[in-house]
Order: sequence, then C-alpha cells, then structure tokens
Amino acid sequence: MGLFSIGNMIIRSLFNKPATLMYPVIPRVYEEKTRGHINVDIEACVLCGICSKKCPTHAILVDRKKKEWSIARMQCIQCNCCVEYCPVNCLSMANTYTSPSTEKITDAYAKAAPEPAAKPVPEAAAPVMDAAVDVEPTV
Amino acid sequence: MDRLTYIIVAVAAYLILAPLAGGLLAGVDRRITARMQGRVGPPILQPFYDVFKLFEKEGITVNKVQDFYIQCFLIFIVITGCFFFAGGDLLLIIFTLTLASIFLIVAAFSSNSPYAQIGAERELLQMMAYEPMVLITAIGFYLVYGTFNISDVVAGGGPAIVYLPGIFIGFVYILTIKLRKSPFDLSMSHHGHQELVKGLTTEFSGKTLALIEIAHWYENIFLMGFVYLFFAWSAPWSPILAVLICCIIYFLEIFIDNNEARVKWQLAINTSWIAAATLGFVNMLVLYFIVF
Amino acid sequence: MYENSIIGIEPANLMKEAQKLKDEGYRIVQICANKVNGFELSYSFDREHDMKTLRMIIAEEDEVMSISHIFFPAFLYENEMKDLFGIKITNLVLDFNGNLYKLAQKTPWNPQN
Amino acid sequence: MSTLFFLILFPLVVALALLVLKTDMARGVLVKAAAAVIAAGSVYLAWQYFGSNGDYFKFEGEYVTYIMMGLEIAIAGFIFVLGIKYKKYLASVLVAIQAPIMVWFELNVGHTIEVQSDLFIDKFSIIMALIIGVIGSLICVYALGYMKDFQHHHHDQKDRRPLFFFLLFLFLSAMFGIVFSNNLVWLYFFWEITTLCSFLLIGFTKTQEATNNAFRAIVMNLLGGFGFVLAIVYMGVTYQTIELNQLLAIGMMGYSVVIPAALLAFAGITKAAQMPFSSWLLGAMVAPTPVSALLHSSTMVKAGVYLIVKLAPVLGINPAGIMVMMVGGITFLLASFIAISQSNAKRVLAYSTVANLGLIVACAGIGTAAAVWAAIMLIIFHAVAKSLLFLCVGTAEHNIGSRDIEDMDGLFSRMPRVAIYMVVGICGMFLAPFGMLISKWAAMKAFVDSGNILLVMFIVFGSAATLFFWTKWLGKIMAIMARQENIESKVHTEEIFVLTTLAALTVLVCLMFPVLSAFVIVPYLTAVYATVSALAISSGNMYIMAAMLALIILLIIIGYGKTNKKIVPIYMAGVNTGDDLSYNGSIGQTVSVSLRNWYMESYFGEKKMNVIGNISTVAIMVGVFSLILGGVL
Amino acid sequence: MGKRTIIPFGPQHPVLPEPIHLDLVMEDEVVVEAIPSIGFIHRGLEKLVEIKEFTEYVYVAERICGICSFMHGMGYCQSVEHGMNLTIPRRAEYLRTIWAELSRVHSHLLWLGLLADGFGFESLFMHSWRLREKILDIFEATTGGRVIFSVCKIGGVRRDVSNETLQSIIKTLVDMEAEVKELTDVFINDYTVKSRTVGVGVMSLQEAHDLGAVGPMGRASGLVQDMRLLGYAAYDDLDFAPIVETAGDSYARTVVRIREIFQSIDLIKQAVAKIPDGEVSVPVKDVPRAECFERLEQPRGEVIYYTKGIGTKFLERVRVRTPTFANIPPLLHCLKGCDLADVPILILTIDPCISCTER
Amino acid sequence: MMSYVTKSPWIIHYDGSSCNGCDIEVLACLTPMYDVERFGIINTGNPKHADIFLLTGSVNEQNIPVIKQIYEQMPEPKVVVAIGICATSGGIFAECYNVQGGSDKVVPVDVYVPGCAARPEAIIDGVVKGLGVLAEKRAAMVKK
Ligand code: NFV
Ligand code: SF4
Ligand code: SF4
Ligand code: SF4
Repeated sequence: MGLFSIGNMIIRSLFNKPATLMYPVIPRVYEEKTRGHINVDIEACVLCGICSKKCPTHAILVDRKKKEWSIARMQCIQCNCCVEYCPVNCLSMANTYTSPSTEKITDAYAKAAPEPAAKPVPEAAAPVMDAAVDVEPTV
Repeated sequence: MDRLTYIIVAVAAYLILAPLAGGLLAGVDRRITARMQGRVGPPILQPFYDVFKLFEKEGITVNKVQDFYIQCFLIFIVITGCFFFAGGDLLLIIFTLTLASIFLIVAAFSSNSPYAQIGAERELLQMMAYEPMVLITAIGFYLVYGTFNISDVVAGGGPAIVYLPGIFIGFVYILTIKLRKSPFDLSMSHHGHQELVKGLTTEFSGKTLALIEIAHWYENIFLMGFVYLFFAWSAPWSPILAVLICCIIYFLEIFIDNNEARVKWQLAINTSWIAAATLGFVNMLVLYFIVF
Repeated sequence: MYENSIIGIEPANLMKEAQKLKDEGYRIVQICANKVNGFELSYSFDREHDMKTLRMIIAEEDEVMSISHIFFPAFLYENEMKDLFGIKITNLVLDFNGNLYKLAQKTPWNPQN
Repeated sequence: MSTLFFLILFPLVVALALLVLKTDMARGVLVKAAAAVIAAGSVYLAWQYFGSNGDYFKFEGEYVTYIMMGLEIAIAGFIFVLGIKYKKYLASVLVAIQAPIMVWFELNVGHTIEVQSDLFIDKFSIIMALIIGVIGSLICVYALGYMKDFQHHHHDQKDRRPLFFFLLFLFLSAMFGIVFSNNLVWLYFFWEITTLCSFLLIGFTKTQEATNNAFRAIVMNLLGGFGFVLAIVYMGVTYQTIELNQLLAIGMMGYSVVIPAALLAFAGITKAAQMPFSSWLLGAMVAPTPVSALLHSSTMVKAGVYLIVKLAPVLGINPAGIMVMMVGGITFLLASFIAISQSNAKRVLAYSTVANLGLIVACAGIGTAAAVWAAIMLIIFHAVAKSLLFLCVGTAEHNIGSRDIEDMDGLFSRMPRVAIYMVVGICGMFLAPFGMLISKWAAMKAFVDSGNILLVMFIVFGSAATLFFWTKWLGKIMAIMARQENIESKVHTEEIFVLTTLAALTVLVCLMFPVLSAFVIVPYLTAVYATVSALAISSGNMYIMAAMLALIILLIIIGYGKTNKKIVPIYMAGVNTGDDLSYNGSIGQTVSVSLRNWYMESYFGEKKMNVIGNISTVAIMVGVFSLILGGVL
Repeated sequence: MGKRTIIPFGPQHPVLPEPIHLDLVMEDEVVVEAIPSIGFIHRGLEKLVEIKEFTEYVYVAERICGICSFMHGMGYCQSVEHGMNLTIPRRAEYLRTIWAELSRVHSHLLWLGLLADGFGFESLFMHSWRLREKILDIFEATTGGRVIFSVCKIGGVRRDVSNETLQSIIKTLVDMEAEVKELTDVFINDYTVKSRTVGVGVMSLQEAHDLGAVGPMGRASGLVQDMRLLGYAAYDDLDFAPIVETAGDSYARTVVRIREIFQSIDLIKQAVAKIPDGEVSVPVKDVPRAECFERLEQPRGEVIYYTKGIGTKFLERVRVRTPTFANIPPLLHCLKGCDLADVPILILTIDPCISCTER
Repeated sequence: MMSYVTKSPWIIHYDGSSCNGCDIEVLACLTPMYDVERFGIINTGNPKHADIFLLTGSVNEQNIPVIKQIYEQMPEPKVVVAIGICATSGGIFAECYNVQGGSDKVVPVDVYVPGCAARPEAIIDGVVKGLGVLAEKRAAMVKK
C-alpha cells in the first residue's frame, strides 16, 4: 500500500556510513576551479586600475598615490571579472574562501614596500566548539 | 518489601531516573533519526545540552500566567508517572495525564497568539483522537485482570498481550500521536519546519520551554511503561523481555517517524477512531466471551 | 519557426485588440513598460508557443484601461507598472493601490523629483 | 413529616405572595428571605433525617386527592384552551386523552387502592431536596438582578416579573413534591405542574419562537405524562398498588414489572430531554437565563433522571433496562458530539446537559449499585456546576452583549471574577479531579462491569468529545488579551454573590465527595440493594482526587500570575504591529488578528447527529415497547 | 457563524525559505480567503542596467536567483546576442544546454526536498538534498561555483569543459539515477505523501490556460507548453517531448517534475553524445542596438527576457518576466478552500521563487 | 562557569532580499553532507527559540521592520550572523533603488560570512565564530 516506501533507503542509511563530510574535522578539498578569493601579485601589478573599474561591486580600490591595491573582502562576489580584465595577469582566483569575521575586512597591499602590508585576517579567539578546527588562512 | 516501601522506592526512582532515561532516549532517537537520514547527528547527550542551554536564556513571556500553567503541566505529568510506577489505578493515571495535557493546552491558549492557538486546537483534536483508545486500553487490562490497579496487573499470571493483541496494536497506533511522531506531529513537531511554526510551543522560550522538554521526557518514559505493562507478568524474566519490547517499539516509532509525511488532522482522527472502534471493540468483544 | 512579433497599436485600440487576441485563444504572458518620452508599453500574448506583442506609446499623464477584465493575470503586471512607473492604470480587477511593493522611493523608474 | 410539608407548601405560599407584590424592593426582600428559608429548610431536613434509612409517611385525608384531581383538570383545561388558541392542536389532543384517563382511573380504580404511604424521605431525596433547596433558591436570588437587566433591555414590554417569580417558586414547590412523593398519583400531579411551569417559563418572552418552543416542550412532556398515566393505570389494575416503593419491591422480588418500569422510564426520558426528545430542552434556551439554569440544574430535567434513577433497581438486563441504557448511551455520545459544533454558550451547555443526563440515564439503566452510585454523583456535581455555568453565561451575556463563546475571548481580562467562576464551572464539568470526572470514572467502570461493550464505546468516545468542547471553551476565556478594559463593576451584587456561592460549592462538593459517598450515598445504596459490592472507585483513590484538587488550589495560591520575566509581544510571523492584536497585512492594511475555535461542522453538525440520534433512539424505543407488548399480548 | 480566524502567514515562516505574506482567513482550518502580499525581496535590479555595461550586467542577471541562476545568465545573454545577431559557437550552445539541464535536475531535487519538508517528511527532505549535492559537485567542478556559476557571457561561455569531464558527469548521473528513482518513487507511491498531494489544489486545463500557468504548473494540468520546443541553444538537436499530466493537482505537479528529472538526465546524455569540439566563445565588438523578446524554459517554467539596446554600452531596458510571477494567479486560485495544512504545500506546489518574481 | 549556549545553538533564518543562493546554502548546511546538527544546531522557525539569527540578503523598506522584530523577539543572549555579500554590504545590488545596504543597517551584526554565495563551509565557520560571541554575551549576562 506504499506505507513504508522509504523504509529501504533509511534502513540502508542507518547501517551505512553517513554522507556527512565532517567539515571542519576533516577539511574540505576544493576543486581547482572553485572560486574562493582574489589573490594579487602586487609586485607585478601596474596599478592601472582596470580591475577596480570593472569590478561590479567596487570591491577593489587602487590608490596610485599610496601605491596601494586594496580589496574589500566582504564586497567581493567572486565573479572573476577582475582577473579576466587585468592586463598583466597579476590577479588570480584562489580556491579557498575568505574566512568569516566579526568585522568587514579590507586587505590592502602596498607596492614596493619592504614587507607586504597585508594584515592577516583577524582570527578571533578560537571557537569554543569541540569540533572546531582552524580553517586554513586565506591570505 | 512491603507495599509502602515499594511505592516510595518506585516513585523516587521514577523522579530521578525518568528524566535521565527520557533525555537519553531523546538523544538516541535524534541520533538514530539522523543516521536514517544519512547524517551523523548530534551527540547522544544533546537533549541535555539543549535543556541546560534553555535554562541559561533570558526569561521572556507573553503574559503573567503562562509559566504557571507550564509548571502545572510538568507537575502533573510527574504525578501521573508517579501514580503509574507506584502501581496505581490505570484510570486515575489516565485522568491525571489528561489534566496535565489540559494545562499545556491552556498555556498555549492563554498566549492568544495565532500559531499557539491553532496548535492548541490541534493538540485538543489529537487528544480527542487518542483518548478513546487510551481508555479502551485501560479497560482491556481491567477485563483481563479484573482490576485497574497496575500493581495487580504486573503480578498477573501471564502477559496481557496474549489477551490484548488488538488493543496493543491500537495503542501503538496512538502512541505515535502521544510521542509527537510523524505522521501525527500535528500540533507541534520536534522538527523545526511545519505550517504552525512551533505550534503549541510557539510562545514558550527559555526555562519554560525547558520545562516542557523535561515533561516530555517524563511522559515518554511513562508511555513506555504502558507498553511495558502489556508484556509484564509475574515471571522473573518478564521485565527483561518487556524492556526489550519497549526498545523495539520505540525504535518502531522512530522508523515510522522517518517513513511518513505529516498527515492532515482529518486522517489523524479518522484513523485513530477507526482503530479504537475496530481493534478495541473486537478485542473487547472477544474478551467478554472469555470473561462472561 | 515559432512566431515572435511586435505589432504597434494605438492606445485607443488596446481593449479591442486584446479582446481579439483573447478570442483567438491567446493568453497574456507579459506586460512591460519602458520610460521613453512618455511610456512605451508592450503587451505580450502567447498561443501555443507563438508570441505576439502589442506595442503602444502613451504620454506620461495618459490613463490606460486595464485589460485585467479580459486577461485576469494582467492585474499583477499592471499593478507593478503602477507602482514602479506611476502609470495611471484604471479599472483593475484587483488594485493594490501602490502597495504591491513597499518602496522607500515612489515610482523609482519615473522619479517625480 | 412536617418539614416535608413545609418544603412543599412554603414555596407555594411565597409564590402566591410574589404574584401580588409589584415593587422591586418588596420582591427583593421576599425572594431573598424565602430563598434563605428554603435553603435552611432543606438543610434542616437533611439534618433531621440524616440517620434514617428511609421513612414513609401516610397522609390521612382523601380530600387531597380530590383537590389534586381538580387542579389537574383545571391545568388540562388551561393547556387545552391555549393549544387551541395558538393552533397547537397536538398539545390539546394530548391533554384531551390524558386527563380523562386519569380521572377515570381515580374514580374507578384509584380510590379502591389502599395507599400505605404517600410521602417518604430517604437519603436520595435528601440529596435532591438539597439541590432544589439550595441551588434552586440561589437561582431565584440571581434572577432578581438578572430580571432587572432583562426588564431594562425589554423596557417596551409590560413588567411581568411577578408572574415570573411566581412560576419559579411554584416550580420549587412542585419539585419538592416530586422528590417526596411515594404515591405515584401525587408524583404525577407534581410532575404535571413542572411541565406546566416549564411551559409557561419557556414561553415567557412571548415571541413567536418562544411560543413555538414552549409548545414543543409541552407536547413532548405531555407525551411522557401519557406514559406516566398508562404506568399508573397498569399498576393499579395489575398490581393493585400505586406506590413507587411497592413497585420496586415487587420488581426486586423477581416479578416482572417491565411494563410499568418502561412506561415510567419513558416519562423520565422525555422529561430528561433524552433523544429523541432533546429538542425541547434546546428550545428552552429562548427563556431568560435563570430559567435555563433552573431547568438544567436543579429542576425539571432532574425530575426526569430522578424518577429513572429511582427505578434503577428494577432495570438492568431486561427490555426496560436496555431501552434506558441504550437511549442514555446514545444520547450521551451524540449530544457530546453536537456540543463540539456549537458556539452559542447556552447551546453548548444545553447539549452538555443532555449528554450528562444521558450518562445518568444510562447508569440507571444498568441498575447496579455501582452504577447508581455514579448516577447520583453525576446528579449532584452536574447540578452545581451547570447552574454556575448558566448563571456565568447569563452575567457575561448581559455585560458583553453576546452569549457566543467566540465573543468571550479575553474574558479573563474583562471580567476576571466571572471568568474564574466560569473556569471553575467548566473544570467541574469534565476535568480531574473535579466531581463530574470522578462520576464519569465510576460510570465507566459500571458500564464495563455491565458487559455492554456498546455502552463502553459510547462512553469512551463521548468522553473524548467532552474533552474537546470544554477545553476549547476554557481556552477561549483563559486567553489573555492585551488592552482589555475591566467591566466587571457593572455586575449586580446579587449575581456576584450567587456566582461566588456556587463556585465555592462546586469546589467544596468535590473536596467533600469522599465523605458524601461514605455517609450518604453508600448508606442509601445499602438500603436499596441490601448488599453493596465494592465501589467503582476505592476510597483511596477518592482521597487522592480530593488531595489533587487541594494541590491545585495550593499551586494557584503560591504561583499564579507571579513572574518577574520580561513581558514581550507575541509572535506574528514578524509583522506584529506591537499591540498584539493586529499585524501589518497585505495591501498595506493593518489587520486585526482574530482567533476562532474549531467547530468541525462537517463531522459533528447538529442536524446530522440529531437525525442519527433520533432515528436510533426511536428505533430502540419502538423495538423495546413492541417486544414488551408482544410479550403481554 | 460570523467570526473567522484571521492570521498572518509569513513573511517569516519556517516553511517559507523566502518571505511572502498571506492574510489567511479561515474557518476551522479551511482557508476561506488568502490575500497575498509580496515585495519583501524587491531590489529593483532591472534598473541596474542603466549603470552596468551590457557585458557586465550578466553578473546581475545571474544573481536574480540562486536556484535558477544559470538560465538567467543564459537568457540574458541569448536575448542580447539575438538582438545583436551574434552567432555563438555550437559547443558553447551545447555547454549551455548541459548546464541548463543540470540546473533543472538540481532545482527539481531541491524542490522535492522542500516539498517533503513542507509536509514534515524529514528523511525524504534529507535524502533529496543529499542526492542534489552530487549535482552541485558537478557545478563546482565545471564552473567553480555551487550556486552562482558566472559562466555565461555575451558571445559564449567563459569556461570550457573537457570531454573527459563530460563523460564523468554522465557517469555520475548514471550512478545517481537508480537512487533518484528510489527516492522519487516515494513521492509517487507513498500513502501519506499522496494523502497530502492527491486532489490538493486542483486546476483544470482551461483554468491553467486562462490564469497563465507556466512550466510544470501548467503541464500538470495538461497544458502542452515547453519553451525548449522553440529550439534555442542546442535543443533543436535534441530529441524530447514536453512532459504532461492531466490531473492538475499537486500530485500531478510532483509527477511532472519527477519525470522531468529523468528527462533532463536523458537530454544531458544526448547532448554529451553530440557535443562538437571547438571554441566556446566569440569576441564581442559591437554594442546592442535592437530589442528582443527571448523565451526560455526555466525549471519553474517559461522566463521571458526582454532587452533593448540603443547603440551604447548601456542597454535602455531589461525586463524579466519570471515563471513564478506568472504562476501567482494560479496559486491564488488553488489556495481557495484548502486546509491550513495545505497552504505550504500549495505555495510550494508552484515551486515559488520570490527572488525571481520580485527581482 | 561552563556555558551550554555554545553546545546547543538554535538558529533562525530569515531571507532579507537575497537571491536565494545564500538561503539555499544555509538550508544545505542542515542536510546530510554538512549536517550542522552535529553541533547541536536546530533550525527553529521561531525567533523565541533561537540563539543565532542567520540573515541573508540585503535590507529594504519593507523587510526592515520584519528583521527588527525577529531580532527583538529573540531572547538574550543572541547573535546575528550576516550570510553572503548581500547581507554584509548589499553586494552587487548595493546600487539598486530598493536596497538600503547590508543587514548591519538594521540589527547589530556579530559575524560576517563572505561569499556569493557563501559556501556551507563558510557558513559553518561563521556560526562557529558566532558561538564565541554567544559565549561572551552569555558571560556578560551572568555578570550583570
Ligand atoms: N521563478 C523563477 Fe526562477 C526559475 N526556475 C526564474 O526565472 O527560480 Ni529562482
Ligand atoms: S572577483 Fe569580481 S567582485 Fe571580486 S574583486 Fe574581482 S571583479 Fe570584484
Ligand atoms: S588590473 Fe591588474 S594591473 Fe591593473 S590595477 Fe588591477 S591588478 Fe593591477
Ligand atoms: S550574496 Fe550572492 S548568492 Fe548570496 S544572496 Fe547575495 S547575490 Fe545571492
């Protein structure tokens, strides 16, 4: 009569390994093509500003005076547009995403500075959950 | 052990162990459910975490009285269970349980909140659906043992199930309603999603919700006690068998829960009443032929 | 190939044309407004994958009769146009009176100030 | 015996006095004083005969019988004329048949029979007397305030309150007469007076509807009266007795008294508004609320069940008994179902009365001691709680302008005291540990023991329905609505006094019931049945119940309404406007939330259920009577 | 009985993944009247076309909706391309077709899950979504996104998919098929599920036509309408027929969608078998100057993309008529006289996408 | 003092004006692959039961009062997690006439989860981060 029609499937599931990927205990391996976050090879950048102009969300800011290229991480929609337009191919799309954060972070990269000015993503106090494992840093 | 000592021990054990066992049962339930759904599921102790967390939340309420009703709900559920495990009168137990449930319903009504009210209305409907079968179950025991007293039932010469197969099936049927399992989780579901938001419990939060949860633990253990009754008699090993059967029945309920869509109220009341009117009736008829 | 054509009409003929299409078994599939000098309105109809679009241009202050009495579903499109463009559509079967969308800015496609 | 006479005659005298008193003041004083006297009198009666196991009295004086006969003929004539006047010929036809038979019997057979005792008193009649004396007179007091408002609402009509109060007290008098009479001819006389009084009270407002309903009531009651007459005639002719105790004694000795028992039970069934006669009681709703309260709780219908319960020892597994229990059982089940579909509070109460009477009748039909125990308990608890509820509804109606349950939301905030009393009444009607439930429990056990599974099914399903319709009403008034104004100060003090007393009585009776059982009902049963086997509910459980009630009261005192939590708005899918009464709805509108209970018309519709009930009960009665008569012929 | 229950349903409600609102007027639980209100998600993105270049606007278009995202990008591109008379490489058209059909599979599985959730069948919901994840994995591997693909562009597609990958997709699908069948059979056969769908929200063929029902909503009432018949992208090469049921109730709609899952899998197989090699995009030099009404078959039904170019980098007007918009009148029709418990089912039965609807 | 708020975070999800992408990913977190119930997370539909408010999509005239109300109806301690670029900043729709910006315009946002759409993993990370905030808030509550 079709009363326990899903019975087979759930009993099978009960005795088989669950489909759960167990993230974050087991880190996720992303596809090569996965669009995660934008990396910049700041030394190669010519600060032409095309990426900034093309970016649909105005996430990228290019400051020629300060010789600085910065990206508002919480504004980027990972469309890959900037990467496609960069004349010197200094932008790339990495396959890991920007970590969630308690603030809207902006990463600035100054050119020719002795040390890259990239401030690390502020990693808040380790999560209180047992299962928590640090997500790999993205910058 | 004389009767009084027995009662004191049984009540004390119920008071302390029932929430532990009930919470654990809920934890196992959630775990098994998760596994049936191809997931890992929460830790076994999750229900306890939930309740402890609820106790940590800010206290809010929509009026000055709803908490009182919920406290009464808990108290009377506990009293029901105490009567039961002290070997009291089955009908008394059923009526006390009804009283407790009415407190819950009135609490929901008192909030005058749309979904809580509809939840209360549905809860009432469910009560109306299962009440006949519950009463018939008690009557069935009476017909077999000539008494409504549980202490005399468990001391009986043979398991009641032999005489009450139909009533047992009917009881398990409405047990699904009582345990708030799909397909009959109409008034409030343990799962978040449903057309009534959280139905009956929509307006309860924090400690009040925790009390409801605890009351459900007590209630579930008491309901399992009911199942136990069908398989308990004077034989020394019957408790083991009976507990085993309780586990099986609970598993069956989990299985059913994961196998059905939530039906509409019409089907819920129609089928429960039909179950009571056929299974109950026929079983009683046969018993009468034996008894009279 | 299936038909997909745009046919210009006079605003005055809208009801007549619409009724004609209705009689031919068409149903409404889309109404689109566009702010030009005045408004450009396109009413699209479909019959078994053939699409005909009636196109007309009205002045901003012109009133347009609703075709929702002929094609019931038109009321949604027309209310939308009313809310977003401020086109004066009259005789709707179901008039939301500018409450289909609650907007911070009235008639954003045709800002009044 | 003088107390008995006093209780019968005193209300009569008061009634006559009220007929001539025209001022509010004087009426108020007299009614209150008389009520106090009657209540005191019934209590005194209880005290006086507390130790007795049934005392029987012979009244010397033939003339009383003739006076009664004369009055009966006058009443018959009165009804006959009214029937003609209002073109309700059925009523006229019925009296025209009945009265001559009765007169013929009196003149030919009646006076040849030596009546040993005309009056009697036992513990059951004490209980009945207390119900009539206390609750009945409380209702009369309540009626003072109520009728003032009533007159105020109907100021265009002539003030007919003297008649009204005359009828109320006459009613009380007749009721005392019924419960004290052992001579069936007397009983019949009082019986007919209650019929007449109810007829006049139902028709009191003189609207077309009231007149129609009054005639419906009288036709049905006359039908019952006809059964009564036949019973008397049959008894007189066959057994040479017209005494109730004789009838019972004959029956209990093992002789068949099925025919008179069935006929009397039939009379009782009509009066107790069992299906198929339930419609007259529903029709009686058109009368002012105190009348409903009176008819439903302490008089009229109680006369019906009283007679049947009296007959219980000769019922049981015989055609008469089966007829009674099946009619009662079916009525209980179906009336409970119908109550679900009703939103008019008085109709809910009415159907609940019909249902509960059904239960009492069914218990009496079973006829065992345990069943009668349950029946008497039901009578007591029902009388208190039901009168309380009717009067609460009456008060609410006069103040909120509606007797519809759906208009009672937020009553808790608007009329807290009345709401609480109503809650007490409702709980008293169905919830553990209140009395009705305990009685139902006992009834259930009696049913099971009787071996009638159908009855068992009726009671389990009926109880489920009862649960539903009471709780939803309860929920409605317990809802706490924001922003409600307290309008209670407008209620008359008499009304509040009566309500308070009744509410206290409801609780008190429940607390006291183990005592009641041990000292009143069990002795009565022992007297009737000689041996009383184990009671349905062990005394231990009775004490547990009483303790539970005490616990609830205690909890309420300790914890009710005490919270230091923050009060927040209710959940409304994120669009609560903030006042908890409305939300931001579609098309930019602010919509008021409205919550309506379930009525499940398609399941439990009145029409459908009544058809089922009437057909099945008529079938049973026809079946049983043809069986009995078939056996005779 | 004068009084009725009047309560708000939504905008925040657990069965609604997206906010809409209904004023429900009920007697017992029977819905006497349901007055809808939308607008919680309206963004006004059509107007962005005035500030985003036509090539860039595709990022906006595909974010109209996270469920049927791909076809929004595709519809927009197709409309502009047709307006410009731009012919794109055949391989790109095939790839678009494959992604479109995969989207349909994912969308329908998602819907099945939501429906199951709507009637409280948790495990069915979970298993539907478990299977759906496999399709998302394909998306991620081929486009780099699970939800938003960013893969269509004017002139073709931005990423090629190697033939090996295409084969592996087929393999995944074939592996899935048996389990999908097992799962969908529950919807088709289960007694309790059927008690919630059979006879619920019946709409006749005539009503479906007049009320403007599109997609599975219309097809379940016997309306033979499927925009893929127009032969856009690679559909002209593929062999298929619209799936039509006649009962017009929620059950029929479920069946239509279930059958479409298998139809889509079949179409993907056909496409992979026939896909030609070659370029996946052509450069765009010109700007759009014409207008075009483009019609595509989304999972929820016909979407109409209207674009009007005026010879600049900015289009003058983009208009999207989405399927859910067209299905609202049918929904209102179905809601009349249903039970409260049916309300979520009926809302779900049109497979609503408010985000599409309100843009 | 040990706090249980982090062991049993119940969430409520509301869709501001998201495109569904983030919504569906939130729901996906509940399903077998990601199964956030492992952390005790239950998706309650009811603000009064919720500890964590997951907001997707940007805010506009019509949904601002709704979002506010949901937030206000949640008992303390509570945390808001804005999911997706739309919810953090309005995203690609920031310039639309009916978009007023990210959800922090209306309610205090504790954690931002970037991504368009935010991936389930990112959402899990965000919620975990939110748990830290929740614990702090609980501690602050106890102190008071
Ligand atoms: N409605 C809609 Fe869509 C689809 N399918 C489309 O245009 O989902 Ni969001
Ligand atoms: S990926 Fe897109 S949104 Fe992100 S920075 Fe580049 S262009 Fe801007
Ligand atoms: S487009 Fe490339 S080179 Fe130009 S500013 Fe951007 S990153 Fe630098
Ligand atoms: S962030 Fe992207 S995916 Fe998420 S709602 Fe916004 S547009 Fe959709």
